[in-house]
Amino acid sequence: MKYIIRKTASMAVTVLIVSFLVFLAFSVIPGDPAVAKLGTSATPEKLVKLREELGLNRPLPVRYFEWIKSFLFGDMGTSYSYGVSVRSMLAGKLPITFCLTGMSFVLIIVISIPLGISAAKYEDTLFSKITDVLNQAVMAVPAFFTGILITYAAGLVLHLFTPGGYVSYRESMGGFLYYMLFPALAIALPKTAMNVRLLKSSVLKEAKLDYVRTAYSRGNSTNDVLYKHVLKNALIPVITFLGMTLSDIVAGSLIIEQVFSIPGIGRMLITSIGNRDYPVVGAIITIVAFIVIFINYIVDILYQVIDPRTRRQG
Amino acid sequence: MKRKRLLNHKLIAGAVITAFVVLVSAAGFFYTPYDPNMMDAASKFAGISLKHPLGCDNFGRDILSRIISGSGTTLVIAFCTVLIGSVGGMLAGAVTGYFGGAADEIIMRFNDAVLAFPSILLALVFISVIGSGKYKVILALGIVFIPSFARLVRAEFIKCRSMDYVSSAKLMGASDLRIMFVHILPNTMKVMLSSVAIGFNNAVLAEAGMSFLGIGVVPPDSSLGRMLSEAQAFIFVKPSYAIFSGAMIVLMILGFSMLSEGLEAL
Amino acid sequence: MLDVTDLNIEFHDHLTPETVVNDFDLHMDYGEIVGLVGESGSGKTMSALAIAGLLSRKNMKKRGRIEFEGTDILNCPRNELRSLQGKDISMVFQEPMNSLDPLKKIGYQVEESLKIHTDMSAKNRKRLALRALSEVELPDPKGIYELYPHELSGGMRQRVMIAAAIISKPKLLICDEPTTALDVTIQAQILELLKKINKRYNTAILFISHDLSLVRKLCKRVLVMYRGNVVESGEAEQVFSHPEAEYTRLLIAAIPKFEKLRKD
Amino acid sequence: MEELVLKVDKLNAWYKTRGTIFNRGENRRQILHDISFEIRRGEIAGLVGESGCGKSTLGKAILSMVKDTEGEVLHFSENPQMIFQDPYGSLNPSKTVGWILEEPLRIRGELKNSLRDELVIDMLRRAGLDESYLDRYPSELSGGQRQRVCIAQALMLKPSLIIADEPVSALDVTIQSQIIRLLLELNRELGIAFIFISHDLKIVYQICDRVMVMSGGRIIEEGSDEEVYFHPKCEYTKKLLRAAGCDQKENRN
Repeated sequence: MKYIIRKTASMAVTVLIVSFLVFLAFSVIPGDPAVAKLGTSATPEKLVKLREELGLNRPLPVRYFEWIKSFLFGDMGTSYSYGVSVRSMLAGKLPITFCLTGMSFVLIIVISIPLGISAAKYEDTLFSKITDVLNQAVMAVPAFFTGILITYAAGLVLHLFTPGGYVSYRESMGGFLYYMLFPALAIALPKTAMNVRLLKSSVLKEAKLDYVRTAYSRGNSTNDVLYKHVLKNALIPVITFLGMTLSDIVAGSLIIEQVFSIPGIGRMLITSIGNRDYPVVGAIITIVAFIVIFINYIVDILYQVIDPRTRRQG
Repeated sequence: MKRKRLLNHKLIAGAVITAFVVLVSAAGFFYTPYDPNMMDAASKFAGISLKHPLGCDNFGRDILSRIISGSGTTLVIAFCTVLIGSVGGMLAGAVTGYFGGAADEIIMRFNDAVLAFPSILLALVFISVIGSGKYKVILALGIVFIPSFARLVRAEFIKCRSMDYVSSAKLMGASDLRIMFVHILPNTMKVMLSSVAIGFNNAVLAEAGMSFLGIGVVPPDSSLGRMLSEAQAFIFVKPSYAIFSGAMIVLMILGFSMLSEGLEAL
Repeated sequence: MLDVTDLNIEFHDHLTPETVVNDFDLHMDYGEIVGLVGESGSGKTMSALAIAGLLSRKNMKKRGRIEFEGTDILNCPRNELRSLQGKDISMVFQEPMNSLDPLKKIGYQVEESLKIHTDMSAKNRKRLALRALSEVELPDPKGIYELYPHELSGGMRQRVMIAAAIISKPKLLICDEPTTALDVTIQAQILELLKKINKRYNTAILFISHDLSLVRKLCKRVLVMYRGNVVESGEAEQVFSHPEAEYTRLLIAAIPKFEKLRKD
Repeated sequence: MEELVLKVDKLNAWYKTRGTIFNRGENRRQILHDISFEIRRGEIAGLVGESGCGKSTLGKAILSMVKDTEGEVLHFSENPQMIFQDPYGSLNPSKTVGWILEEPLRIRGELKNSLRDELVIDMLRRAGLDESYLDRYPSELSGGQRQRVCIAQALMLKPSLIIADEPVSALDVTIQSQIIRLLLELNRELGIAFIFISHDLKIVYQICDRVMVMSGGRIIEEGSDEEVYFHPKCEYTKKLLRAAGCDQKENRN
């Protein structure tokens, strides 16, 4: 319990630091939004008036707390380019990106864990050697190139889907999920390869430790030793990796959306960077940041559930 | 006593691939078969031929020449990025790891916060504030790479600072600076070397990703990521363009990652 | 009970095969305590692992016979071997820090062999586990039952290991340097404990150590190994007072003596 | 009476157990309690006790390698040195033996190059090695050879006091006695005083003039070797002696 409280406090501190940095980056560094808004029609009087209207004349910390408060209540400001609220712009796009991220995460786990375990179990066999080589190769292919290759192979050659033919989930849930399967696969493949390798080496490393010999000496079968003792220990580094991966996937999906023309927050981010639409960029970055921090928090808690050694000292 | 092997097959394969990639791109600074930006309407989408070994793109530019010069740009960016990241990270990690204390805690908390993010996303934040272009990409990625190196060097320093040889150097009256840079630093080099290789890997990946999104290098510079995004538009007519430029990225990453693993296994 | 004849073990992971155990013979009766002495690399641990049926099957060639109550441990099928391990033959290892699964509660690890070999109810298993824990003189067995290995000291962990090894009342207990990693006073306590267990259950103990003086305290019979060969065997007192092999003499001479060095 | 080289008066030491931002300072654990003793020139004092009793911490605290201490440590000699238990960690793996031995002189900026070499070779020989070791790296040496290099390095600054923290417990039995003999030789020839920290009561008896027994961060018994080994006052000392096979009856005859 103490551990959870401490981790929660630490998460809160990180949230504060990160959001302050984002606030600094997008509200202060790019220059005066009043100047940007008025453009050529700016006169000193108009600027002062607008600044007062926008609350820009107040001290920085006050502005930060105002900003974070309204952000947490869902008011993320107004887009420079479109003049509509950032919230309404994001509303329809977040679920799409979440769905993509979630799908690829599930794919990674479903493919890599059984594969990693069998690669370790059948070490020194042809199967294990083939997985080794495949892993090394697949790992080296960046997700966006995997995406292009999938577009080409599955879309243009095999006609399994129409590249660029995004199906909205409002139109057809099944069609949407089927279309999303391909970009999710593109994101998942390199990470899956990495995880298979990690799990394999982790299992093999654990299998050399003394407690495994103890387990055998009590009459456990090979499978019992693997599933009752080794696996849980071997999963500890895998959880760390999956936590890091999850935040990588979020970033990966921003790029993959571009490859498969999916109208998620990734494409919006790129467009907004191009337009220098700082409220939108800031909002997206902050949301992604909060998600990443939250994932790390969950990973920390998971550790504590799995590994009793972290409970005492933390 | 177990004798460690001096070479392993991963190290050799990684070194060969990396050497090939580096040589090809270095040669590109002096000679490419064609001017990589020379357009030639007559050879638009030309196929593979003796004249154009990898064919031509939508503007009739020679793909081989573009790949060679694009790899050069990508590698230069990766090199500078890793240089900034490793030197900055080394200094920060050495100081925080050796001295510890409150400054260390603050810097590392900040570091952890930054490290939790995918590097490409952070670089995007920078780029969106300072604008894109070759040098700005280097700056953005370089800064973004500092924390990971810092964490690594810090961990090594923490490991070393409690070693008995450091205690005995202190007993003899060696200064902190001397202990940090003469006694401890050489012992972190092995770890540094393999993480520099993996740093190249990440830098290539990040640069390619950013340029692919069109917020990395800007024309007339061309990099592999940028070419891949151009090629994606013509994947219907000319898949080989995308495949060749992508393959070059894959080759680079493969080389650096195998090199890193090979070094680690030494 | 146990009859080992002409045991040979060769490693095959290098280009030239390496013999680690050469013509090892051992006979043990019920309730006997036998010591196996040698320095690191003498093959004593390898022989013990072979007797416990724990040698991995890769890169290794084994010849000879290890007969335990009529079962040939070297060549019997895996299931038959498993039905002995943890039931009739138990083992205690050197490193109490690493020999327990860090993620499982002490209770689970102590009663694991009951779980594998009997269809006892959970309640009965727990009862026996608590009894075994108090038998190895651990304070507060109920509390320890719920703890994890990292919450115990080295000596306590070694006691837990012993409790887990004796819970199914094995006929043979193999102890591989069980006290090397522990402080002297704890060492003495563990030796006492092993003696008690031997008396109470008539458990035969194969005690492996590099420390001749420890072996002398515990064992009636002793085997001295050097580079894979048994160079001397016999009654412990006899070996100690009239060593025949040159190597045994060296070993005895290397025991630090309780006398002044500076007056020589 | 020989002159003092070290006087420790009411030394207390604490380790910080990991605190949080909220309760800093609360979590400090006392390792040493009111330790007082003196070391005279040329004497070998044994410091015995079981693991965790604070004997290593005491050795470090004497050389101000422990941060949180109270009490007085007075050195009456220059450059007291330390020899550590693990010969693998006490030599910088990226430097040659020659470099390691010269380093103390470089730090002091004391000697010219030619004299430096001479001194290095001299100390190396004293430690039982020769100049062929100068260009070797620690990884090429055995545990015993490393410990000899450590001893040579400690000798470079001509100390009058060396604290040896379990210097032989990581070595093979046969090597152990060689190193012990070397220490004894240095004590006799150079008059160096030693604090010999060990858990092995027999080895301590072999070389020490005086013995201090530690338990729970306190020195619970102190006296000449004869007093402590044959007329122990504390129950704990008796128990230790018994466990180590040093009880009187068995070994006196």
